[in-house]
Amino acid sequence: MTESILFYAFALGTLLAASQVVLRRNPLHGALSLVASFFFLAGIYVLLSAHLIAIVQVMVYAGAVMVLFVFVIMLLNLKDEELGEQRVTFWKGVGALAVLGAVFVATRAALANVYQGPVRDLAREQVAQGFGGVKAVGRVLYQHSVLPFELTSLLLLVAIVGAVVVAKGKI
Amino acid sequence: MDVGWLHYIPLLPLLGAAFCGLAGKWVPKAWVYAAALVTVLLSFLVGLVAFEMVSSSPAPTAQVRELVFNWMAAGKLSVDLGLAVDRLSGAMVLVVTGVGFLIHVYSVGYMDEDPGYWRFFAYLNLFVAAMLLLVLADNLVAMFVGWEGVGLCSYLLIGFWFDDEAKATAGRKAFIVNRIGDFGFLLGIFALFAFTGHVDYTGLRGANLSLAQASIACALLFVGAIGKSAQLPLYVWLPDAMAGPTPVSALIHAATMVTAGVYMVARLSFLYIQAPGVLCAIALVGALTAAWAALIATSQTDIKKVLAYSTVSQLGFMFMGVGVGAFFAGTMHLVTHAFFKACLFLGAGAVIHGLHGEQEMTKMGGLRRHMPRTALTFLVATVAITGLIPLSGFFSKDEILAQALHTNAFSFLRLPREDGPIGLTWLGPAIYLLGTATALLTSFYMWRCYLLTFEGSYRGPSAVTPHESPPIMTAPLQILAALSVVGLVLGLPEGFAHKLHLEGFTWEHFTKGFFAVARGGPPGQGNLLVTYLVALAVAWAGAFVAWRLYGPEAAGRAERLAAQWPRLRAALVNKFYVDELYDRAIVRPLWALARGAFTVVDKTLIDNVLVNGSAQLVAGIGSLARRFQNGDVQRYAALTAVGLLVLVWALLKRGAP
Amino acid sequence: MLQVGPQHYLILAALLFVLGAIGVVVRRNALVVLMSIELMLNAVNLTFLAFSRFPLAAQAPMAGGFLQGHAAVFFVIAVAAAEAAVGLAIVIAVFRSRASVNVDEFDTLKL
Amino acid sequence: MSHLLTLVIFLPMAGALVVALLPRGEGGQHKAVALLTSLATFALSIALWTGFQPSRTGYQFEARAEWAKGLGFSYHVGIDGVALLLVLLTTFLGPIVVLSTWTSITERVKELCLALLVLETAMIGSFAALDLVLFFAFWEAMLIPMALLVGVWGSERRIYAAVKFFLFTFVGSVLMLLAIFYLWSKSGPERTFDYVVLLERLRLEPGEQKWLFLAFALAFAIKVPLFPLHTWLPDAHTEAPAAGSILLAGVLLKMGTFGFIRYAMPLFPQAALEWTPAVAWLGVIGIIYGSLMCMAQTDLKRLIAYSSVAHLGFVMLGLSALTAEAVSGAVLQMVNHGISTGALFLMVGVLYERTHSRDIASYGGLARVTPALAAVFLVVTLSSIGLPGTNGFVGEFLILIGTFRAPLGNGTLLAVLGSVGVVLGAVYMLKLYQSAMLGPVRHEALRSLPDLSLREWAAFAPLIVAIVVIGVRPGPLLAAVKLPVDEFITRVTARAPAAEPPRLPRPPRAPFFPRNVLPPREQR
Repeated sequence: MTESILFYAFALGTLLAASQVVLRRNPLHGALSLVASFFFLAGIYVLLSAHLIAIVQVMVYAGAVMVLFVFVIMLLNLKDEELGEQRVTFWKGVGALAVLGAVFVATRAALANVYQGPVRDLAREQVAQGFGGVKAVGRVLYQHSVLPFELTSLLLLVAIVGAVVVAKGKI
Repeated sequence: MDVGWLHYIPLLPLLGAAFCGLAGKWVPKAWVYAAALVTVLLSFLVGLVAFEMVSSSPAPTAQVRELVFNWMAAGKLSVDLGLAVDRLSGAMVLVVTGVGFLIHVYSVGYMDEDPGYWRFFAYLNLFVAAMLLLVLADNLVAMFVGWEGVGLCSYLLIGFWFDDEAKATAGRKAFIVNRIGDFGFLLGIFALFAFTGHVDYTGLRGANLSLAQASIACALLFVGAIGKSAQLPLYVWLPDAMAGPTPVSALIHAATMVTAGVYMVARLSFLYIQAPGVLCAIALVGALTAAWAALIATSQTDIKKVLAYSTVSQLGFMFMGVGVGAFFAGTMHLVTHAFFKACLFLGAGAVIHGLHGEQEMTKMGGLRRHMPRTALTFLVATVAITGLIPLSGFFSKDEILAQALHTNAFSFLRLPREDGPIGLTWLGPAIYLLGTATALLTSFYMWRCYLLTFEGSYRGPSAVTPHESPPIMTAPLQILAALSVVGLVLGLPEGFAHKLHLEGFTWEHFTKGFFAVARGGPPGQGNLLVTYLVALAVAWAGAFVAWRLYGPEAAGRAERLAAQWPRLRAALVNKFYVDELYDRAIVRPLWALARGAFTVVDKTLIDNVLVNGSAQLVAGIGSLARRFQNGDVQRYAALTAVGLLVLVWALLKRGAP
Repeated sequence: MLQVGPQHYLILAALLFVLGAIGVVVRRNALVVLMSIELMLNAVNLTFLAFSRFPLAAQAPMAGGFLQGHAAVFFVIAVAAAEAAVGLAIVIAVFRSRASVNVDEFDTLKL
Repeated sequence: MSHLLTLVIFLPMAGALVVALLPRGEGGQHKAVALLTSLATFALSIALWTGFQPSRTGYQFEARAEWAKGLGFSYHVGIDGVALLLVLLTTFLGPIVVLSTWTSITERVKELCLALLVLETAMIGSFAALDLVLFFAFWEAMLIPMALLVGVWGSERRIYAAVKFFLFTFVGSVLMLLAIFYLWSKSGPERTFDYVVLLERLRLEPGEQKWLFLAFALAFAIKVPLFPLHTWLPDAHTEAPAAGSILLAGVLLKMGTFGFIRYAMPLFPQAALEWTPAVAWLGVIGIIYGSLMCMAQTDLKRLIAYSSVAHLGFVMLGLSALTAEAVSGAVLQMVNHGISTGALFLMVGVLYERTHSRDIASYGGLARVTPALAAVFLVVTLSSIGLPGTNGFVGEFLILIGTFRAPLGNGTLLAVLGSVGVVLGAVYMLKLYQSAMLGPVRHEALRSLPDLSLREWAAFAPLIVAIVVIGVRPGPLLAAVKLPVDEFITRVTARAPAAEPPRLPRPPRAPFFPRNVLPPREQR
């Protein structure tokens, strides 16, 4: 019951904040809404017993990445007129409708063929193993996905170098 | 009899050519001369040994052979580079190397001042080598090598002074017209190979050919002879070939190369007698060419042109001889003609040399006083060719005419007619008449040539003083003139030779049993005396007319006569406009066709319409597709979303694959 | 309805994804587009986590069990961070040369 | 198992590696490495010649290594007599090509040497490959360096020419690739791309054969090039530098004819037999049409390019005549054309380097100024028009004599028409020679042209020697190709109805020579 209430509250918050991201004209408002949205999402993740991910979400996403966004927004310091007016062209409409349609079609199909079998709740089953905790996820990461994990470091390195090279005017 | 040294005959001049061509520019002049002359002389000596071997053998078809190496072998075809000396080729070898040597000697004097002398001797030696290969080859393909090789040398030597565009063009014309003939020759070889599987004479001799097969093959080979020996309709290159240095005209375009066609027909006599229709055509072509060229020769004023047309005409006589089945007569005329025509050409060369390059007979005259030795030899050779008194040319030419009159080669041929076939027995006498008329013309134009050049008074510019040539040039002339006289022995009538105990030296006796006999049988016996008398009368008549028109007392009769028939005169002077006709009818249309096809078919049709057209089609489709590729990322995203929608919908509708 | 099952999370993810996607398609501002992409990535993360908690299969397809979903999310976050860094760098670079962050003005790469 | 062939194939590639490691810049070091490598390759390939046993059937110097067993392709190389000659031709031309660039190309030398060496490996590999995938890989690998040669070091319209060359060739090879996959799918339970195995195993319906043959034939016909697919050739040749032209004419065009004799015809004998008349006719059209095109040209290189169309027409005519003489002649003619046309393009390169003009009218009277050059040009010209005693004659002669007696429908007519090409060849080549070399010196600037340098002599000398040696002693070459040619013919004509004796043209009007009046033939 508590879970349901929390879920609906977080979900509502997430969607509201996310819609602000899309609708707000000022990117700074959008960025702050996105931060809010990420916080709500972190809540949802907690509801899913993904404790580690929820923490990472707050620290990395809401913290690091969004700070980056905000920095850039402030760096560019866009004036109102520079933002230009928001035009809804034909193709944008088509695209938005198509997205809606695609997701709608997929979702409806998913709901129509609802899964009839027993739904396991792993969070309950594996409480003892610390489902979603640092230890459990860490074991998966380091035991079974160690190569992708190490490659991630490479990816980040490349991203750092790339970002520096691209953003710097002259090398 | 197989020997291992025959290949020296063509190889020695080839080595001489290589030496002169590669090193001649840098070594002293004397070395070049020595290399060129000695190799030909040695080759002559080797040839003499071989000739002695075959002529001392009692069998008329005895051969000295050498298989040098197997040239190519593929499938059923196997071509050897084989050489063979028999009575015919042995004699030819001696003529080629002998006359060739004399002309080499003469050239030492003639070309001494030309800076390209080493090149000249290289080409000349190369020619001798190629000609010897042509003569000695024991199969058609090897003969073809020599056949085209002499054509190449002819090309090189006609265009020897290549700075002159006209001379270079003349060389090219000679080569290409010869190639047209060679086209026939090649096809002849192909046909014989297809019919018999052989290309060597021995194999062909034993092969069994149907009449049609023999006719096709022989006709094709004869096309080659037409080209090489300058017969109607491919004779046009020979007069132009006079652009080359005069010794070349003497050696290649009078004595040796141009007679290759006659030689080939005689060599393949065993084949040609199987194709009587082709023989008939050969005789006709020969007779017509002889008359045609003689007519043109009467009105030329360039001394070398006169001799060139004379050569064409005499070659016509030779073909007349082989055409009527008298292979020995044709080849005998070949030999004697080599002597006196070489002498005439070299004499003309001496005149040109003495006049510093003047070739127009209108600017000569009275040269007998300035160059007596040349004049004498020219006179002897003129007598020989016209038959004024019986020297070599008289006998050989008359032999041909007599053989034509009595020939049996056409006796069984029939022409289809509505009211039953008619026989061709009248063809031999008709050819005889045409030949006799040509002999009249021959006598006329040769005496005209002699009179205009050596008699009367000098008409050239006074700045030029005619002078006699050095001994190195006159000595070959004298030898050749002597040969023109001595050559009469070859043609002595049998009975007469028997009385003089010269029987062994007559050509007829020498080649008896060598050539195949025409299918109609040997010629009938007629009264030789009659034909001799007719020939003498004709020769004297021609000489008399020439004397009347062009002699010292002519007083412009010739011009007045010409003025009465201006059209005929113009046609004769312009060589019946044949060159112009070929130019308009063949040469220009061909080039126009090439250019037209290039612009219309290649550039427009294939390249523009098909190739670039298809490229433009693709580009057109591309530019349509490009509308969607406007660089707007969001439109791409939108389209991706549309694609996603369609994909998801379709997948869900049909069920996942 | 009150019992929250996997479908609730999935519907939430779908809605979030739609919002993000619409943001990508509609907004001109490159920064907002990037942020919308982050939204879409989070929608995906949500599905991963949802299925990690409520697996439908009896047996996990990969070694490491259903917690591989968490590992995937971890990687997605890493990729998102990298993407944000490079993307923002590009935005800065483009802004330098074009003095604009509107994506519909960047079309020089077309054919 | 011998590694000699592998060594020959990849030695140029090794040289390319060395070149790649050298620092960029002037100094001739790249060209020196390229020259040495190609010389070494040639020396090694001599060992192929001496070790080759003409009396052995099958492929020699075979080498095989697993590559992708599951997919059915492997590294499998080996040569028969035909491939041997073409490999030798390639390695023979290699050093000459490098020499031709010595002073004429000074930009991007490193890349040039890389392209040349890689190209050489690809060419040798294509001739030696016995696996369809390997063959295709080498085949495509040739395309890139060649297109680069044209596109980077060419003259004004080089990009157009390079793209045209690339697209033409590529279109053909895509179809061939599809056909190769189809063959693979038909290769029995263990699928394979191995040519030798395929040759044994394939059992194809006539309908399949037809389409597969056409797919292969299109790829090769473009490369040959057969009329009317030839228009890329003049453009590519005109724009390419001398080195590119030599390789293009000398070796790459042979790829097409080699493809016919190695792949297209033996793999699909029935279809080949059905289509040879058409191919032969296209060959003859190519001979005459190409010659006519030559007559209309004013551009030196374009003229020689069109003459290639004519010469390759001879080769195709010979291959489709299906008699031992003609096919042997065709193989020999491939080599001959490589040598004489290679020499012609080398000559054009030498001239172009001196005058920077390809317009024939801008030359004239060079024989007076540069006698050695004119003499060499003459020899090469004579070889090109097939004068007996040069290599050109032997090939053309064998082709025509074999075609004349060929059992295929119009062999005689085809041979006659082909012989017309011999005449036309003399017409345009001698016209060219006269315009360029003879006559008065037409332009004052020509008077100061230098004659052949020692380096140019070094490039020409082997070609001239080859021209004469093959012309006089073609025997060993013909012996080397005898067995493969015989096998080729048996394979292609195996299921044909018994060969008809060559049909004679009808004798002209029977009554002209009534048989009954002929006297009996005399005994000789």
